Amino acid sequence: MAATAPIAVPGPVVKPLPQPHAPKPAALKVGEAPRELERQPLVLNNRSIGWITDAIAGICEKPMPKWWWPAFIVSAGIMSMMFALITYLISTGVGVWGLNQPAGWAWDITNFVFWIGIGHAGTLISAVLFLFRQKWRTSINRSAEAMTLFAVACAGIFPVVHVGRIWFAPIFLAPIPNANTVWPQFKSPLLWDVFAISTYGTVSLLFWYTGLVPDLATLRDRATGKIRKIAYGFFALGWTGSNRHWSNYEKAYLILAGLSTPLVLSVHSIVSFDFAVSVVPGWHTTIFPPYFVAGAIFSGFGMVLTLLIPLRALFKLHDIVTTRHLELMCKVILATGSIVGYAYGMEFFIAWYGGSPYELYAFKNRAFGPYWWAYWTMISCNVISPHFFWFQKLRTSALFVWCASIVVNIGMWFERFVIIVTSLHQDYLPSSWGYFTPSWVDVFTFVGSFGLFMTLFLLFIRFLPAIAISEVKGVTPQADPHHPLGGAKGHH
Amino acid sequence: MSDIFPKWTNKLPLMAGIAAVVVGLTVTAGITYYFTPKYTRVGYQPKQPVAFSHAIHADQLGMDCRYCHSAVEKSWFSNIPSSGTCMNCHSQVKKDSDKLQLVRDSFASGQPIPWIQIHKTPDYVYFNHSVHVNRGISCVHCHGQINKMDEVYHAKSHSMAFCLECHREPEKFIRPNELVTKLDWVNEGFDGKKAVHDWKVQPGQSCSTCHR
Amino acid sequence: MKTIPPLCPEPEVGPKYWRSLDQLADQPEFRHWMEREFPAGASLAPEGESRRDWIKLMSASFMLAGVGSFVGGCRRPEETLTPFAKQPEGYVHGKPQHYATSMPVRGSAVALVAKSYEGRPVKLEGNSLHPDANGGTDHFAQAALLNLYDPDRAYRHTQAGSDVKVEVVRDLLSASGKKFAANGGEGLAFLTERSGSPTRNRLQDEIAKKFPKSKWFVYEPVDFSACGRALSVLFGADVQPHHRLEGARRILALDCDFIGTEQDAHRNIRGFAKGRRSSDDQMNRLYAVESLMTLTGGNADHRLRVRPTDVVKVAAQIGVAVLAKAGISGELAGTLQQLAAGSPASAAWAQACAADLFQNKGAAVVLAGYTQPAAVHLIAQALNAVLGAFGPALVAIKSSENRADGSISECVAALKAGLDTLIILGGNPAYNAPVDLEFAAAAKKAKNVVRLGYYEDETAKLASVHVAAAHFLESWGDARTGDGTWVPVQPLIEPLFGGFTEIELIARLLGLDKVSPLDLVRGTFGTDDAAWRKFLHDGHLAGSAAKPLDFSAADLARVAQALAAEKPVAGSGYDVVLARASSVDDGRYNNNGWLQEVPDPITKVTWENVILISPTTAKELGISESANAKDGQYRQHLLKITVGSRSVQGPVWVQPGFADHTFGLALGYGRTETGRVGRGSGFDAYPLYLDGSRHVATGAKAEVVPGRHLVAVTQEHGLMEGRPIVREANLEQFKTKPDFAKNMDLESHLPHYVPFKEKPDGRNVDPRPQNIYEHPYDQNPSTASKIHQWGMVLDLGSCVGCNACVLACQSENNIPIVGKDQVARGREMHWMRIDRYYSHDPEAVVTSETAANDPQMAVQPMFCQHCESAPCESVCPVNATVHDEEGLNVMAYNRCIGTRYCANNCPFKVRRFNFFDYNKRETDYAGAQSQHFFNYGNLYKGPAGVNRNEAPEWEIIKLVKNPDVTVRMRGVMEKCTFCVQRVEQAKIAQKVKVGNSGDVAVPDGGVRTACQQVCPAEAITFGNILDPDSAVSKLKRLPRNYSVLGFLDIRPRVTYLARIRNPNPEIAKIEGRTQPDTLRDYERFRHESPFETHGHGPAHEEKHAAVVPQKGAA
Amino acid sequence: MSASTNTSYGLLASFETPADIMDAAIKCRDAGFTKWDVFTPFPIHGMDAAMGVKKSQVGWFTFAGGFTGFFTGMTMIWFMNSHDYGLVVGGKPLFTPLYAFPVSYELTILFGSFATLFGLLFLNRLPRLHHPLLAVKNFKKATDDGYFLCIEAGDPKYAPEVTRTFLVEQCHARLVETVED
Repeated sequence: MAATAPIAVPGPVVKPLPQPHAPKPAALKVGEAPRELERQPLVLNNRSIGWITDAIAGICEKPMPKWWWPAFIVSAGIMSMMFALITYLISTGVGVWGLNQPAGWAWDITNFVFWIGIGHAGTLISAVLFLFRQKWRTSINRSAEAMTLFAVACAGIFPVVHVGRIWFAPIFLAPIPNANTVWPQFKSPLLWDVFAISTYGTVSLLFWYTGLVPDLATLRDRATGKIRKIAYGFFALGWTGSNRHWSNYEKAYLILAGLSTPLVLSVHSIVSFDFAVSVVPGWHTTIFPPYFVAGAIFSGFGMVLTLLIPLRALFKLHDIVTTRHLELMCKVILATGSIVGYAYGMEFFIAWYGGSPYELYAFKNRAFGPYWWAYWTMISCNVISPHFFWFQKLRTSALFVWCASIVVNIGMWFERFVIIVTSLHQDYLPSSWGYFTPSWVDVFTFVGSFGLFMTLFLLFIRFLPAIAISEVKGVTPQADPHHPLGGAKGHH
Repeated sequence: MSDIFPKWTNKLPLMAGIAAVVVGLTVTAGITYYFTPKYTRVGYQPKQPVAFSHAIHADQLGMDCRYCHSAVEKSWFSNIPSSGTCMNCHSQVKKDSDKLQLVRDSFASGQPIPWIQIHKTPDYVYFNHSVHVNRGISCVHCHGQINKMDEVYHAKSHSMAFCLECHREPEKFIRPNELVTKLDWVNEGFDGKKAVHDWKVQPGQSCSTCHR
Repeated sequence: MKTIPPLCPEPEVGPKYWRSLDQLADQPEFRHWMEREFPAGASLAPEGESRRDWIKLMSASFMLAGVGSFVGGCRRPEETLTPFAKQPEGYVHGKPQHYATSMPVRGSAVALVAKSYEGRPVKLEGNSLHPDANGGTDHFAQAALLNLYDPDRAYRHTQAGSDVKVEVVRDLLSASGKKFAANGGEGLAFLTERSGSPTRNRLQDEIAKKFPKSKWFVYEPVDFSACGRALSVLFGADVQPHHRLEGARRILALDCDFIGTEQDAHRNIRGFAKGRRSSDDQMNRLYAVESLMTLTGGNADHRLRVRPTDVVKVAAQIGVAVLAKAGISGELAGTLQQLAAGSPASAAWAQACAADLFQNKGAAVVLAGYTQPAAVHLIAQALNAVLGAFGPALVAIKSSENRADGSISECVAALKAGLDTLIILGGNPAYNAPVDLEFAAAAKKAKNVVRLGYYEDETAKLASVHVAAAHFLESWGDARTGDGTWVPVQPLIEPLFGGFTEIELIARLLGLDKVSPLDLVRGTFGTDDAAWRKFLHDGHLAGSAAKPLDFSAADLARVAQALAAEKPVAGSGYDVVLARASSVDDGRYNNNGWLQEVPDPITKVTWENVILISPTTAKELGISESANAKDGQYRQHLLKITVGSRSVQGPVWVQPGFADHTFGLALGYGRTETGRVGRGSGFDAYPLYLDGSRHVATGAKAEVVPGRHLVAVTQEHGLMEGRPIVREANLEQFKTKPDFAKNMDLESHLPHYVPFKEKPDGRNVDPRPQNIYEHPYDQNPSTASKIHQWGMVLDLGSCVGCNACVLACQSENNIPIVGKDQVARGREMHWMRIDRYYSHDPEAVVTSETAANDPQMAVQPMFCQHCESAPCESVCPVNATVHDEEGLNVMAYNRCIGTRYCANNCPFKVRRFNFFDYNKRETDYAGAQSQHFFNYGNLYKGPAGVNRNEAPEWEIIKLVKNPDVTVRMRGVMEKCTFCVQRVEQAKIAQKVKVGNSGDVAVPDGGVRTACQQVCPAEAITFGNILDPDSAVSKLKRLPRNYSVLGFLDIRPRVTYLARIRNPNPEIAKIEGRTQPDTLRDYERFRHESPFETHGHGPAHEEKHAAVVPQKGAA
Repeated sequence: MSASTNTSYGLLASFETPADIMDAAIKCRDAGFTKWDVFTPFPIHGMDAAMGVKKSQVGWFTFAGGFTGFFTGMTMIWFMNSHDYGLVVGGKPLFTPLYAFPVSYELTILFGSFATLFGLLFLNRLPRLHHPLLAVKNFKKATDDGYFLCIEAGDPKYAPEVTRTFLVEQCHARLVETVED
């Protein structure tokens, strides 16, 4: 059985069929598609279905590699620092951050929008690509969805703790009957946010979990320890792989993907309403919803790449997460990065064309005011850097892609910072203009959120299949009953 | 070796469903219990240092509320009478009663009597007695039938919803000014709607009415 | 059910500022504190009889606190109500009481009405019954209340440094009285502050009688008597000036900040604003010749910037021209001619100014500032005589002060000659005496130094006996206001710490039978009880104002003679001006947090003084960096200024409009012995304050010292960037288009296809664009009151920017101070701020150097505008800020969760957030953290820091809180409420009054907001805009009325009246300023003029409606 | 252990490739079995048709949930901000569907998603932690790379020996075992 084969070593090939294509075809042959037009297989080296199970489930069954524990301890330490700082914040006051009178929001909401943006790629990869029948999604969707959840968790922290009296927030924000008969105020985009983010978090969780159920069943059936058996068994809900179940399951998954797609688009639109609905010059912009959504996808794919490239290297998953996957994601980054760049330009144009001197000032101030450095960091990272992906050589270099994905993330953080802080710090009345400088608590709380993110992610790869097992199996030729590798006889 | 889950576990979903309903109802009830009457203290009936009976004074003897609570028409605060006020009568009536020892001591020494506060609005609520009793709102609406109480207790909820009830429909509660201390008054033919219109009673329902 | 369910107590909104006094008195900590603070077992040990006093005096017995914090137990604490055992006569619990009193200041006084709750004064207002007042006060009077509840004030009497009982002090005084009675007062001297108190004068006379050999010295470091001395020369009698600026149409201020830091500034503001408000040909015109950039200069129509030692030259130059026009020649003209030599003012400027003054003979007045030497004052009075100012704009009245035997230098001489006992009544000479007199060293020579002081300050260190002084709100006394009217000083509270008053101390020394201050004042007043009651009730004695001296007594020759003898010092090197601080005065308010935190009206610097220099001087000194905030904070160079052998060092502030070659230093900071508030604030400028030169030293040298100093300012950007925020025009322009202010900004540019609302809504004067939705007030009529809709108008024409409203608001609305560190971080809490904008026209030809150095200044009070369609409201997720039925944008603090979204979305940035528990936690006061990134102040310690609510001495300071206003806790947003507590109280009072009737509308003027009430300029009008006859409605109909950022269509209920400047056309030509610089800026940025028709906006709409016939006529 | 009872759950046949089990499923369908199922580690394309399974009804749950969500949102907002306590906020109308839309939209999706998941669980009668098949050791490959077909004993056409023969001979099952209940 392949179950004992180490994952690093290629498992046995099911049938000794010849490679579908010669390594170097000398010339095009009649009846054979040119190589360039043929799709790259999604799983390389003709791995068997059992090998896929072993490779993926093996990660969370075998002891973690040596780097896992140090990584986990460091991440958990950083996460604990964040919780300590949040305790400090709540016990002492929002003043421990660098906020001030014109800049009532700064790093808090910047971090929120940053994380929620990152949280967009997962559901997008899963849902939108699923609807578009992009089968390459199968090898990245699980980790991307997990990343979504963890990013939403990080994002959710900031708007919650940024309020002055957090102990009242849940009571006053929730529409529950009370003796004061005062209700939440539904005209506020912040309340829309509450609904959007919690819906997004919940639906993403449902979607992710729905996808996990068959894989949990796999883990259950492979489990040896009692605890694992009970835990995986409990969450697998008694999944048997019944085809009658699969039938409903596929339908439900499709529906969830269908629901998640407009959800993804709406969530960042609503986040952008926080700004677009206001009167602050630089915020009050109708372009924000599409611009924010594009930016979110942009940053989300950036983060997926940032995580996936080391992951595939560390767990030797090159056959499942192939270079083709990287390339496709780079193309998405290139496309969304261009949309973002266009939006930056269009903002300036409209500020000029709109004829409001206040608006025009706000944009001039962004580029040439006291925060010019933030603006130009953003431009270099978000507008210029994606264009390297026009070159295939760069798209296929994992190291370059990884570095570029980090640059994209930096740029997207600055984008939110620029939008929030430069608009607030100089608005209508020059008398109230000010300047925002972060405090150490701002900085380390943000750093701490990465700790939370990484901790959750490390736990995820420790205990759950980082790649959707059943879905990857489903896209292999061996899974096709009409394909020779699927056992079809004769009629090929 | 067998399946790790025994057969009864198949009932878990049903049990979980039932549990969810029960927990949900309990939480709702709990919230209703803890949050809703947060400031109501309905039923609070502490033992006062002097066993003063409103039933005797206000009902049997027919004293007007304002004899003792003299500031109620002038101030936001309806004062607790000073020991001197008690002694106006009790220097003549029942002047040797044991029950009145504390009053006499207080009057002599100047040490105030530590009455226990029953009705209290939160600190951020600026309730004003004078504007209510001068505009036809009776004591009874907020304090209940004090004139029937031997020991005063908290009769009404005093929650914001309770205040709004009347502020939204004052016509149901309003009465002529001279009747505000008649706690037994039954409306027979007084046209609340007309009074509300003629007196321009427009009680505020927005925050500033009570919170400043 | 007999018990309450165990509920978790609601976390309180803001700390509870006071609990039952009874409860307080029973707390062990408090008892402990009382024992510690009153070791002599003085007047207020809360036991037995005294306890009753305590309760009577501050009987806050019912105002129970929601005790404890939210981490406490889950059971509601049982609370008691402790009524009076015997109720005081006529006392209604819960009703505030008002008493007339007055605040004596330097021989003058501010007539006040104090509001008292449960025996505790909580707010001071001006006494509008006073014949020479309008109910306004200055900011010092507003802040004086805080001094009363200062836990750092002198709370004990000491002898040789150790605490003594009050009896010891009494015995000591009578013993030394007896001793000196025996030797005729040999070796006895008094050193007092200026006072016009008739009772003190009477006692001073008795001292002179009983102790004929004793000496009486009067000393004030900031002494406003120079003007009176010059006037005395003119009139040949001991007189003092009484300005009536309402009668002046032309004012020339010679380094005289008469609306800022001069004596009785609030009176001057009243007069000045009155002459300003008309915006027609009767409008006054102000020329300011000054070295510092002051409010007076900022409000001037023409301002000439000269170094202080040159003011005399300009004064003389104008004097020469005026005399020439008046045809007066002779000695005076000759002397002036000599003095005018080298005047920095252009001849044309001086001629034009003189001509204008002379043309308005009989309505022109010249004022000279206290920093200026006698020569300038003599010139000013001579000019007043020539210009016929006496009578209409200025009168000389008999001085209300007794003559003294000298001032501080005579006192030091006497000390050096040997004194037995020096009695120092008030003042702080050890800190503020001219430094070359070495007062402290001299005082040590006296055998005994008895000092009556409000603080244990620098002078207290010298005293062998220190007697705690009573606050004026704790004292009986009397005073005379600037016009000579006799006013009472009435106590509202027993002395909290058993302090003495000045007159009682003198009386005890005299060994009088009746020494209680009340008896002493009655002794002066007389025995007529009815008159006495009226005196106390009205707060002044009718008809007691001093009679103006007849002008015929004036003799110019005397002035000429005196002037000839004056040899004003010529400026050399750098001049140094040592000025009265706009916040802490001469240092007396150093421990007053409200004043420390109120920004300087010009520089907006808080919590300290700076060395003001002009941009040119900065360049000379090699300080290239302008005063721009770097990273949001001002880290200023340090400068060391040396005059002779003495030097001071402080942070530099480059001040536009400041005179070149001049340093401006405010006095009163850098105290070594002060309370926790004043500790470490600013640097001491007194080392340069010398007996000979006093306020202006010259020949100074300066060097830049390495290092930087953090300066906390409340306004970082001073230019309007061409935005029409303050809208202003010159009088001539205004006449051509009175509604110019409506023809500015984007609202005048609506595209033609934007429809206007057909029907006016009855609330907004200007037509507004039709929205897709009706306002709920119109759509759901039940949401709007048909009785009241509140609105406010602020007249920028009369507002001078004096800060009184800022402090009145702070006092009324329980606004906390946040400390220098927090101000530097941009977290000040003032609900009302006064925006100060500079403007200059780069193309203008100005009299000196660059235009940027001679900016125009405009001020604009900014606070919640109560927008009818408020952007802040719609973004609040929890309904914590909404509109009430009457148009107020209200904040429900207890609902607020503190998202700060409302503050972000406020276009005016007037919302204030409690970043910390400023009420509960002690701030760092003047101590600032050195950097933004790391912070370790008290506030940052959170729960580990000091909790004021638990520190017993804070029970005292909490008494200053207004019980009508919630004290906000951390995490809560707050802002101007239109004094909703006053609005509601007025409505309630009206309803209580009318009972069962429908006459519930509050009469016009029935609600006065705190800022309106205090405003000496009467620039603020509040009222019901539904009533077309209300004052506010009338003002809103004026063509000058406009909304700031009106184009946002948020319909602010606060509107502004455009400011009108009244320049002299001739000088305007010289200066090249044919219109205000802000307007010029606007035209340059926007390429349009409000005086030309363009676009489609309210102003045009109005024209269509009303001005069509005129078109036909034209 | 279910060995103590004599009742059997059914017959479990295992197959090697998707194609094999597809063939077997077609044969079972044609043989008229009703209580039988196919177990695969991933959904096999065309198996529904091969088994004759009807289209999934999950969508109806989604629709009901989504509709409820939207309606709940609109009603709740109208009730809270306009009907029960209409406060004047920002000069905007007490209620318009415009500002209520974002929240209603989110609730549509939220309720729809929950309904989908719960609909799925309901239709599949999950969770069912205990299942006779899960006790079969060989069946663990059903979530790895094994393909199984089970004909339940409750099927009217079920007859232990006949059915076993059918599975082995007609369907070419590699292995057929009896599953204890």
